[in-house]
Amino acid sequence: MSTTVQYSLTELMTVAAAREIKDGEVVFAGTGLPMLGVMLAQQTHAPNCVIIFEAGAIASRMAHLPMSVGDPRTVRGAAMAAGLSEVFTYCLQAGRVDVGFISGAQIDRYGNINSTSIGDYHNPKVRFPGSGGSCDIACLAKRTVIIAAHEKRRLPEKIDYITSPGWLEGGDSRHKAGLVRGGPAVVVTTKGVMRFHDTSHEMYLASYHPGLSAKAVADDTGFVLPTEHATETAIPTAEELRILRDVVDPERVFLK
Amino acid sequence: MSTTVQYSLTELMTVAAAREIKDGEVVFAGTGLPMLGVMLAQQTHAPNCVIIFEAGAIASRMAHLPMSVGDPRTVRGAAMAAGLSEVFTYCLQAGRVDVGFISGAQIDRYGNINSTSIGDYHNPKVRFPGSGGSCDIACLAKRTVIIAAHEKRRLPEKIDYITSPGWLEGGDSRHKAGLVRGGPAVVVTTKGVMRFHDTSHEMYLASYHPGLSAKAVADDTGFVLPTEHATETAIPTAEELRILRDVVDPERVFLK
Amino acid sequence: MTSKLISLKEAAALIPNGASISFGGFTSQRHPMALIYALIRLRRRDLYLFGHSPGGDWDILIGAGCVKRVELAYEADEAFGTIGPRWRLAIQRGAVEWEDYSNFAMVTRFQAGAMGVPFLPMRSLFGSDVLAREALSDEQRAADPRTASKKLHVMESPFDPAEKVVLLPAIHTEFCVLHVQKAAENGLVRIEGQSFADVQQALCADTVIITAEEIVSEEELRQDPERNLLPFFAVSHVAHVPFGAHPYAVYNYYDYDPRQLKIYHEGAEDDAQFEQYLAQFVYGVNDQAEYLAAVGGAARLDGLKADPNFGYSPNLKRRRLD
Amino acid sequence: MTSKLISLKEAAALIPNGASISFGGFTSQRHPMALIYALIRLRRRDLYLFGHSPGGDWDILIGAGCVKRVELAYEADEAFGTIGPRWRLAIQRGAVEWEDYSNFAMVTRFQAGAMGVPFLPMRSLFGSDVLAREALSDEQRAADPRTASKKLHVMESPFDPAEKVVLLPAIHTEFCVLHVQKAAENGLVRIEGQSFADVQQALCADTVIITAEEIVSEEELRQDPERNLLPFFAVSHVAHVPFGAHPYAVYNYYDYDPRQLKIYHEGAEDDAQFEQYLAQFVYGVNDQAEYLAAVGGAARLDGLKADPNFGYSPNLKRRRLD
Repeated sequence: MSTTVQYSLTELMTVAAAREIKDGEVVFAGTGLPMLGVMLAQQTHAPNCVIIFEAGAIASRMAHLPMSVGDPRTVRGAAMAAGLSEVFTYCLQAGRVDVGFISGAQIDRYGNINSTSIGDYHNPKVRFPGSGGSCDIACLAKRTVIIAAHEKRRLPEKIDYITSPGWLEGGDSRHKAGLVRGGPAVVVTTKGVMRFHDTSHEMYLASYHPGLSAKAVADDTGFVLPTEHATETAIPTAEELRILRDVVDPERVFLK
Repeated sequence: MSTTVQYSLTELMTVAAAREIKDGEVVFAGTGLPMLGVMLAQQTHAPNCVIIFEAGAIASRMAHLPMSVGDPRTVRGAAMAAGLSEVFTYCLQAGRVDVGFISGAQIDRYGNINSTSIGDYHNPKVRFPGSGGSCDIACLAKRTVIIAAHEKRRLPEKIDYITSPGWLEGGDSRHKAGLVRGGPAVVVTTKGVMRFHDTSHEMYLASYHPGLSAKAVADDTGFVLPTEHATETAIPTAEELRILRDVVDPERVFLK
Repeated sequence: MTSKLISLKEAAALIPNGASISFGGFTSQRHPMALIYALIRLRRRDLYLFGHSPGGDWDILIGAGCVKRVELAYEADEAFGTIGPRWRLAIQRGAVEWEDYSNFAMVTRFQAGAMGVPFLPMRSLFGSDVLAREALSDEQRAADPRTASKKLHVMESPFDPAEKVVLLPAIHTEFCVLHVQKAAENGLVRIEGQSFADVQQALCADTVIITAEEIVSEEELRQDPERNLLPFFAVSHVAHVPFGAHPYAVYNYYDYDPRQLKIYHEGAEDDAQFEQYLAQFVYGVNDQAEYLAAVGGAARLDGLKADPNFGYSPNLKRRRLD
Repeated sequence: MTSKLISLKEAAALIPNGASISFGGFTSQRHPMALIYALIRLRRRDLYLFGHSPGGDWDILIGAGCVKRVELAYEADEAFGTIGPRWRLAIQRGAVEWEDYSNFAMVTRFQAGAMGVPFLPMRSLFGSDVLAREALSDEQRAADPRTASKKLHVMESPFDPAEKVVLLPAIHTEFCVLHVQKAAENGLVRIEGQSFADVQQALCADTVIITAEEIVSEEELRQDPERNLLPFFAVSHVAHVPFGAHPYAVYNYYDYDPRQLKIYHEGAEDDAQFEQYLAQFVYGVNDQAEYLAAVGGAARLDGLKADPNFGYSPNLKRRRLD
């Protein structure tokens, strides 16, 4: 019975992310947990979702988990093997991507993400890889799903650099800035699942992971996180866990 | 002996056009006589010329004469079968096309061409097909070869519409207009071969076809055509005629 | 995966009077002629066409009175007919509204629409009347939101004022119809030979209709993902239409039909003869099967079949046809 | 047709100190690593790199002190190393000059250069610090003509003021080096699987150098003209370099090498260990053959060979390597 199911935090987060994908949607996937999520979704409730990788693979049907968006494994069963330009212009900018997965080192209450550097931009304390395609996915996908480690310092009042724009300063500031669509729909972290208020676009706690409390999650957040709508995060089903462990990542490339 | 060689006017013009192509050059070909010319050149003195068609065939090695730049025959032996965008941007606009062939209904002394309409543009007496790729070839090839029927009304003082810019008003007017390269190098007509003065870019008669005189050609031109450098047009060799008739156009699609 | 397969009649019926459309192909190849004949039979009116180098596909639609406005670079069958006769007459008679561009300019406009940007820059057109003059009036432009507010716009590069470019406005059409060699019922297509501007035209349309010589399995097309140029999720409908481009060629399938093109061009300059062509080959037949019979059936079509070593019919007679 | 074939050593020797370069590939695939090792052996200095998502190709060049300035979107080996360790240290130590863009922005810049226009528009970047902030100073930009006069430029569409776009300046490099599956001696190449931005990068370079797993006949590649993406007349030189992308993957030829990538990433954060990596795998070997022997020779490489049914090695162990 599902109540006795054993699962890891990574498995819980992956399942939560996978459930954000609807069948038939066009999904822009990134490396790591998002790859587990899209493959799980395609193997379970969303068999017709179209998985796209910015490096050029379109509508992949992967037999093995890729370790990079440029991985030869993403070409397996693909409808198209093109390049970055076709994916970014014809698919993403043209408005054909329903959901994009992104992550980062810092996230603020409006879902703005920093994956560039910590400290002074010109003399950073810590440098990260940079945007890659994250800024573009954040700007041009119809909605984004954000994956993050949940620590107070990683969810601060203000992030050091906006690599990937979320709802900016909330309200209609995203539209005013010149972005034609999109915005973050959900943030799946190591402690809970957060969503955004319809008009203010401020982040609120939608669910806390089993074993935690809404207050505990809010206390570990660097900004005020409303918790009044919070429930417990739905746990993985035995079937989801079986497919995740035996089909998606039997090698435990990303699963822990 | 070559002096006894019999040839048609089309054959004379085709050979004159073919001789404008140097070995190894990238050539942008159009329908009709230019196709005879580029195929003849590739079969004779320019085996390494690269023949490009705007519809998408790049570096064709045709076995049969095409009747259109979108003809399946242009794909035969081609290095690439792409589309108009790749040809126009990557090849033509990027400055990789050495010579382009164009033609038109009206040509002025600066090699500006009209292939759009005669009379009032909004209520034309005679409408022609329009630019097609001619304007683009005229603007962006390193040099152009113009093919035309030589009649006074077809070579007027002023043409009704500039479909394909030549040297515009002469001098540096072409550069001033915003064109980054190119310009007409030669005009091969039914009566002679015309070239352009190095700095004024005015057309002058380089050669008159056998049986005609420089004066006769000038008299059949609608503007003053300097003739002091004119000699007789070199006639085709027996080998050029053999290849043209037996290899390039045995079906007499364009040859007369 | 729900099938996108429909019949040719169903496909044509989707396109209403007044629709804006672009058709795939280039002068003598891969025009969706069967669908175009179906539109004429449906007596469609006021169509708004966008194209680069159409041929008889536009010419017969214009001649049949289906077209109100066009934006294009060229309209002819090249060596089979160096001018589209009905297009020429329509312009000379003031029967259609038009705007002139170059092929590169029109392809750039389709490319902009496909990429999802409002315009793209190019270095062509300078010094020409294609740049300097407009056929459509500001009033005509303002009255139809599908027509760009301006024909084009010249600007200096903000990165180097010495560099000048022309900006071409994006095209967005309500429909795009492509005729291709192979398609799967999920909308995945395979174009063989030149791709022309088919991909860009499809990607700037709201509804993409594919007519295909052959329906194949999606799995077969997924074997060579580098050969598939159009995302299947951008395709709305697929119809199986063998010889769907006749009298034009389809690389690897069949050649153009010089006899049929000769019949068309010999009569099309004359109103009565053109009406008779329509009566015989369009109105007088009910579907593609009857059309193929009317143009000569198997006896004619077999002679057009492509030789696999060439992709066309190497021994096809193109001149001095008896 | 004169042959463009040269040796890897000859190819590397063409690239002088201070050259501007882009390398093909994407994070874990098709980087011209053998040529990059050769550049390090030649002690090249002050290189100016342009890229979208490079990986260890840039990281080892930066670590070896060959690089002065970079413009990029991302530098890491993704799941093999979520940050390029030498790139991170170089930035934190102020050892290289850089400018941050997004992948789409850098690809748009290469596309503009390839198309021959000074810029291209896009709808991305709005609201981000990628748009708002510049890493390079106006002085640094003005001092090197290869750096765009401005990072980017925001403008309203002249066709509809309500539409805003970002213009990205074209890139032109002195060199582009691609590692591909197949090439002919005339410069015709065949890329299998994803093409990344290789075609655009090549077409905005003055000199294009191809390193290829296999040299094949031009005739073989001309059999499938739809599969050839790069005009051969844009290619200057071709070198035959089997396993030329190791430790990265080449679709249909071999997989990435998790062991070698682990060795690199375990030590690269430490200056001494990184120097030792260079001594063992770059300076300590004279050519590609010695390099392949140093990383384990046939015993290691055979395990990476691609299964033709997959294009990679389906049973490759990627974690918990003994």
